[in-house]
Amino acid sequence: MDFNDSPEEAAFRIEVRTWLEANAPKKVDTKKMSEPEILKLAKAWQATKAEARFTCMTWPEALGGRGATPIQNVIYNQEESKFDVPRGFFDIGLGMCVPTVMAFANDETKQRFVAPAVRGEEIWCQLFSEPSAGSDVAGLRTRAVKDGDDWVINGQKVWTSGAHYCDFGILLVRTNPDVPKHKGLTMFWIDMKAPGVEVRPIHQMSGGSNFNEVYFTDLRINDSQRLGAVGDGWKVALVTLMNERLAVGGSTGPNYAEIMALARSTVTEDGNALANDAFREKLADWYVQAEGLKLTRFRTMTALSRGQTPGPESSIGKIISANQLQDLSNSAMELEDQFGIITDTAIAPMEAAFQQSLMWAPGLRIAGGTDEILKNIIAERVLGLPGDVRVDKDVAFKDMPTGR
Amino acid sequence: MDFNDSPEEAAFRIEVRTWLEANAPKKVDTKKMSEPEILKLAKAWQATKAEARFTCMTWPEALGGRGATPIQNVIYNQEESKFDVPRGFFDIGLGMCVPTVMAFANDETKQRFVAPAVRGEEIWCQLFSEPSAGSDVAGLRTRAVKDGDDWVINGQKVWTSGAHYCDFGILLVRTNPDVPKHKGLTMFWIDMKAPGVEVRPIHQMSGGSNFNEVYFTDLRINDSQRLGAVGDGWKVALVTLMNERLAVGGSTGPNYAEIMALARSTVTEDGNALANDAFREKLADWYVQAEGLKLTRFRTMTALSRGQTPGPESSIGKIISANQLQDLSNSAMELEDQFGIITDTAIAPMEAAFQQSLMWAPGLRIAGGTDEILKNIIAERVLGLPGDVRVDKDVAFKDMPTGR
Amino acid sequence: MNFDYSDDQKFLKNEARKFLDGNCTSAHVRKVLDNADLSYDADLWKGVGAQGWLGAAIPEEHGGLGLGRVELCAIAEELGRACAPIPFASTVYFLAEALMLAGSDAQKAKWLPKIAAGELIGAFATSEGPGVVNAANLQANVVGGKLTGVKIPVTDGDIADLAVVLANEGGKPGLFLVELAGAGVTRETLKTLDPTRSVAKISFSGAAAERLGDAGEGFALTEAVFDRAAVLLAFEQLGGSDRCLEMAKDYAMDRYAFGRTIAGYQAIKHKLADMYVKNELARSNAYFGAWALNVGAAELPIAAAAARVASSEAFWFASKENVQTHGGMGFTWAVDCHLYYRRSRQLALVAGAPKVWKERLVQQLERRNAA
Amino acid sequence: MNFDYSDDQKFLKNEARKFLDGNCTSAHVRKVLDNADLSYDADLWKGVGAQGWLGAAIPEEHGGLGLGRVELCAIAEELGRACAPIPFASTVYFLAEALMLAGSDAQKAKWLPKIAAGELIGAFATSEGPGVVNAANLQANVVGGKLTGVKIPVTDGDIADLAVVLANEGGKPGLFLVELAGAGVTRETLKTLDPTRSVAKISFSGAAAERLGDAGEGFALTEAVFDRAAVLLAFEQLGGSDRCLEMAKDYAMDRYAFGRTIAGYQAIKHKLADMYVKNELARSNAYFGAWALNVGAAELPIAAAAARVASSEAFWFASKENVQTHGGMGFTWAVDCHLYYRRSRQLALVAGAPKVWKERLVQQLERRNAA
Repeated sequence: MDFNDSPEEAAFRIEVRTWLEANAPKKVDTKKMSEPEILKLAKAWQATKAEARFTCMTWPEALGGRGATPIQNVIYNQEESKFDVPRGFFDIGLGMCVPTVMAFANDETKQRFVAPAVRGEEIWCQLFSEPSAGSDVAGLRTRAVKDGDDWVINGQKVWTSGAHYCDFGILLVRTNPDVPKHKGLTMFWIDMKAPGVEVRPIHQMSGGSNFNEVYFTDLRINDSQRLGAVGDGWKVALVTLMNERLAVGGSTGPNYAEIMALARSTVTEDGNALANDAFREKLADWYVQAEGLKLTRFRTMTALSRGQTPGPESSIGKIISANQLQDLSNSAMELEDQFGIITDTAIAPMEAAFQQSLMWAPGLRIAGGTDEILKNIIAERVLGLPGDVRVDKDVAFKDMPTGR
Repeated sequence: MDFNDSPEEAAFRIEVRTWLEANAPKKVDTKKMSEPEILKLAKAWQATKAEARFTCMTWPEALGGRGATPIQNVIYNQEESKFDVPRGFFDIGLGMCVPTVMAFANDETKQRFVAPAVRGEEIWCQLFSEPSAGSDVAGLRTRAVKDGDDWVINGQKVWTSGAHYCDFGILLVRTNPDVPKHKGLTMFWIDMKAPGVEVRPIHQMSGGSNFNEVYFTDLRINDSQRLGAVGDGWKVALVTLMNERLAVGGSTGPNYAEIMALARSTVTEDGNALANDAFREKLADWYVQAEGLKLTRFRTMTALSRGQTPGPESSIGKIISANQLQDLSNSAMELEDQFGIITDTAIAPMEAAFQQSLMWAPGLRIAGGTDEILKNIIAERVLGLPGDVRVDKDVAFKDMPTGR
Repeated sequence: MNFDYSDDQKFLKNEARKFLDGNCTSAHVRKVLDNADLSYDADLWKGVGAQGWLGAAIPEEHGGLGLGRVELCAIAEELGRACAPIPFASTVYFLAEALMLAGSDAQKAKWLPKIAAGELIGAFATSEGPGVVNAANLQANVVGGKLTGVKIPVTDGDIADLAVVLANEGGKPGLFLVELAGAGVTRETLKTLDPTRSVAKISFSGAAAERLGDAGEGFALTEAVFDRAAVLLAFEQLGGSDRCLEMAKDYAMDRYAFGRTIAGYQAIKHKLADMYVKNELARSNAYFGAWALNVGAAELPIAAAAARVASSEAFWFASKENVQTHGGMGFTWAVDCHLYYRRSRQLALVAGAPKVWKERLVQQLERRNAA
Repeated sequence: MNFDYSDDQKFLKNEARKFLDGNCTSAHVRKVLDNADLSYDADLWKGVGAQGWLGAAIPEEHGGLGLGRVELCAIAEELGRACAPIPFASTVYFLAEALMLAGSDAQKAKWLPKIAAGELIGAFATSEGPGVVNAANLQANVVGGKLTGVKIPVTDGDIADLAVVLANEGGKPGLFLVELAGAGVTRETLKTLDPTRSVAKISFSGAAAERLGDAGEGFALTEAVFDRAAVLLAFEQLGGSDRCLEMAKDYAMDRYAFGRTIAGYQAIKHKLADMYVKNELARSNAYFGAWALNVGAAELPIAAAAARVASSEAFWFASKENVQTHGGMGFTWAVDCHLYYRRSRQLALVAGAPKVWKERLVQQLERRNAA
């Protein structure tokens, strides 16, 4: 157990830091910028990183990476996080979609798409979830019907991050409703700008619109856009989803340090709210959880660096961090007492960060697997407990009972 | 919403109090007495109560009661609780077993058994649970085989309260293993002193032995001891169990008041442990739960007094009280710090009441329905949610998969 | 002993539900939510006035219906269930209760009839910044009948006609009645987590202020008003919690995953059972508070604290797990889950945070113990 | 960066498990549990000594193996898993660590070889009554090298040869070495919640006492020893928690209700998933503590507190929900669940209750913040 860099790791860290200092863009106040403006900055930075092979670092050199170790990847990310660079636009594409393309597309397709994605010129999204297929993704209803060499697609996807700025997407559809649900699915890649694709933002309870609905109306694509065999879509999707757990789960929002600062600045009759033992016990719990999660990620990195595949145990990250965020945000508002209801960023402490995270946390508990699904995953895939009783295994999809 | 007695209720309360003051036995230190000695006292007190019709009060006069209202019953219990009389030996018999006998036995049997039970001369126990049939009582294996006019019984029951001092019991057995499990059961009453019945105490993790195992070896009983039809045992048992929820669930062990006293007496650097805000918040939570439960029981009484049947909502009592007892006991031990490990009653604060309740609480979370079963009951019978998927509904008992 | 609503009270409650089913649908609530310029639903406010609810607990001599507080609790439960976007609590639980508790005969005679008639919106202004206001940090000050200071947040402060304001006068804390349309009052509507309930910052610079109750009793009176409001708010919270459980149940029964309704999975069943248990404990504590409030029992402070703690916890749990039960749909603006999630925080903070009430509860336990 | 046991450490851990699988079965633990006259398993103690574990972290010059603390953590994890009924913690985590931390060369040379050789049982005596001992209530007193006072409880105090005792001398708190076989020492074995670990009340009346470390540093040194012990105890707790999860899983897989294994019900699945999550967070915090202890990092106090808080919580949860998963069987004396339920409380209290450590953790956060 060693927290210090090995000599090689230390040398690499210096290399990274030096490069970042020379190349990272100047800090910009993105709060005042529109999304297209930020996206432009992000694309430029992605191109710079790709040039120096500091993106997709663990990929082979032929694909634009540098064959780096997972630990080198961690080191890069640790160092980059000290710079205020635009982030997040490429994670799903490069983390989930493009690897799926690389695994299942023909050579021509790969040559066409991988390099532009790495350079940030084209962005990818993932089109799996549907209104009636959330936790049960394989229950999706969007239909693709064969017509000569083409497929004609009709239906609706939902919760698609970034669909409004994405260029391409991987799309999971039902090609056969007469067989049990997992067996009638097929995966394709599509052009998000094609006619027949309509993107509509979802208005979230938090006020923002980070996700979209995507409607398909007689979208026509060629069979060459298929990824994997007809009817093998579920197997292809599992490859995509396996990469999801590694991509999702980083903490978003204030943590124990911020609420500690809030408490210190909250005047009470006896001094400040940080002197309250009940608050202090909670603070200790939050610290232990947050630190435990951070250290668990280090353990995962160690496993990676030993060539082991990090498994479903990474599911614990989001269960803990999302629930902590909700609890901590609520406690912060309670600290402020009546004042806690104010969300005016000019007036509320810390620019209303806690009020915002209170409204965001419920989404975090759902997106990328609900608390309940993640606990099922831990129970079944880590602990080896039996799956839930399944009534849908051998039923033709079209005969399955449905609700709303 | 009125907490005060109506004039009639007030008059009855005075009647009860006057009678108790004249008749309740003098306080005796039962800690130094053996169980048979305490039982003798309890039987004498039960006879006195029966004479004055202050037991089984809501039963009709013909059966030894006085046709009282549920509220009158509550008033009697409230008043009796102020006296230090021996309690508990007759609750299961008069609360669950004898009502079952009254509902299903022939007149001769009823005439033979009801009156002696009411007077406390004979005590009854309930023989349902088995080692492999706990939450799933209907999965029991004890067999009864017809032999002429008799039945021959072999098998084992477990968790039988008071079996070692009981005179009679109601016994649920399997009479047909070739039909689905609920359909092959039959109920009987038995003489606990008959040859072929062996009672062995269970050594609990708490150190005590409040429960027993009961073994049946070729126990032979006459068909006239049957309660209900052959194969109708499950329906009969449901009548018994419906009465259980009303009998079980009272709090056992220290509560917020006792831990508040402990905290006040625990010296800290700043004064005493009651000054600690973290402790104070917990104390408030315990009070709110305990008070909420007490008041919920009052609401149940109001429903009873309006002729409504109190339903499965009474399940919430034990979920809350058992978990609170475990949590509160642990917190008390933490207050004592290193000293908390000591269970010596002469040394530990409050004669080690908290340490004892810590060891007892796990049993409370299981006996009479586990937390998990009670939540299922609330979900299904109060909220009307669907039952769990059942794989055992139409399978012959003998073909059901089993484990240990 | 009788521990439930009476038949008459049940009838009233049922009538209230019918009225709100028609006049306070989610569309009504969303009209206020989605329009930043709208602080409340004026039509609903008028309708509620016409029903007589504003004066339900106001004596007949002052133009009210002279019913008991339990009847008001029944109405509150229905308002909470409907997530009503009106200044009912500020006007009835805070202002009217403050007047009935501490007002002079003249003050009662002047203001209570206006409240009962729906001619006046109230507000109760104590907070001046993040954290709990106390003797050491209270800044608002009255000199020669003129109030100076800043109150923030004041619920319904932007639409209120009359506010009760906590301020010092000659170094002694007191409550003061201030007409907000008068001179020396500047108001600014603030953005909050629950836009269906409006909140303002009010700056006073020499506004006319008339004392309500005795000099020096400002904090004691505030606590007494909070005790009364806490019981009534607990019923609003209870109504909201029950509604969340209902929504969660309805959605779960109708949502299918892996070929069966999600209401059949133990993760959902036990979550809903947990909601039910918390709601029932809250209901019992709230009923006891209603009794104590109604008969003016000495137990009111502890009963109010227990009711507030239990119902705040129940509504928080029910509102957040209702979102969770709805999954992705629950996180959308279009589905109503977030209305209750927001309201649960509004109600939990408007009379002081639950943690403050836990402390008050324990102080009452200590007092009872010492007695 | 490497955040796991090394291959050598894994080998050592595996060997330890094999040894304990043979020499510390539940029958061994129950022998001590069921016999009031037996304070520990002497055979196991000898065996553990023969394995060299007592001196694993003691330098070679003092007769130990001179391994790192991480190796000792690996052994601790296995001892916790096996619920070992021996005075290992008292002797190794407390006494040996106290000597290595604060002992003079002579003290180290005198005592460490005996510990490594298995010739000596240790104890660490701070508590004098319910609650936390502090500067204001510490009564034990040393005058002219003679100790007077009462320590209760002292884990392994009835079987220990040498105790470290917290006491005042000339008004200054210090630690003192006291040989318990000497004059002026009376010991009484006490009944405790975990009879597999013995506890005594020790009365000192003029017992010979030799200072360990500097005068006036008694509380600071106690905290420093507790920090070290906390990390090592955290591994015992972790071993116990893992074992509870394993037991619960094995039982649930093999227990049928309503025609299927109870391990397939979400109520059980999610309970076990919760256990797993808590255990993993505890493991990560414990590993960080092991690193800090091993390299003597400045982070040790905060790492130790986090490890202790996380592992105490994990073991409590796992041990009580293991009983619950076993249902009625779990409540019997015959099934092993209660061994871990008891041990979880013993380990949570022996170095001070988790709530005390939460406070220490926050103090460290404040210190870090101020720096």
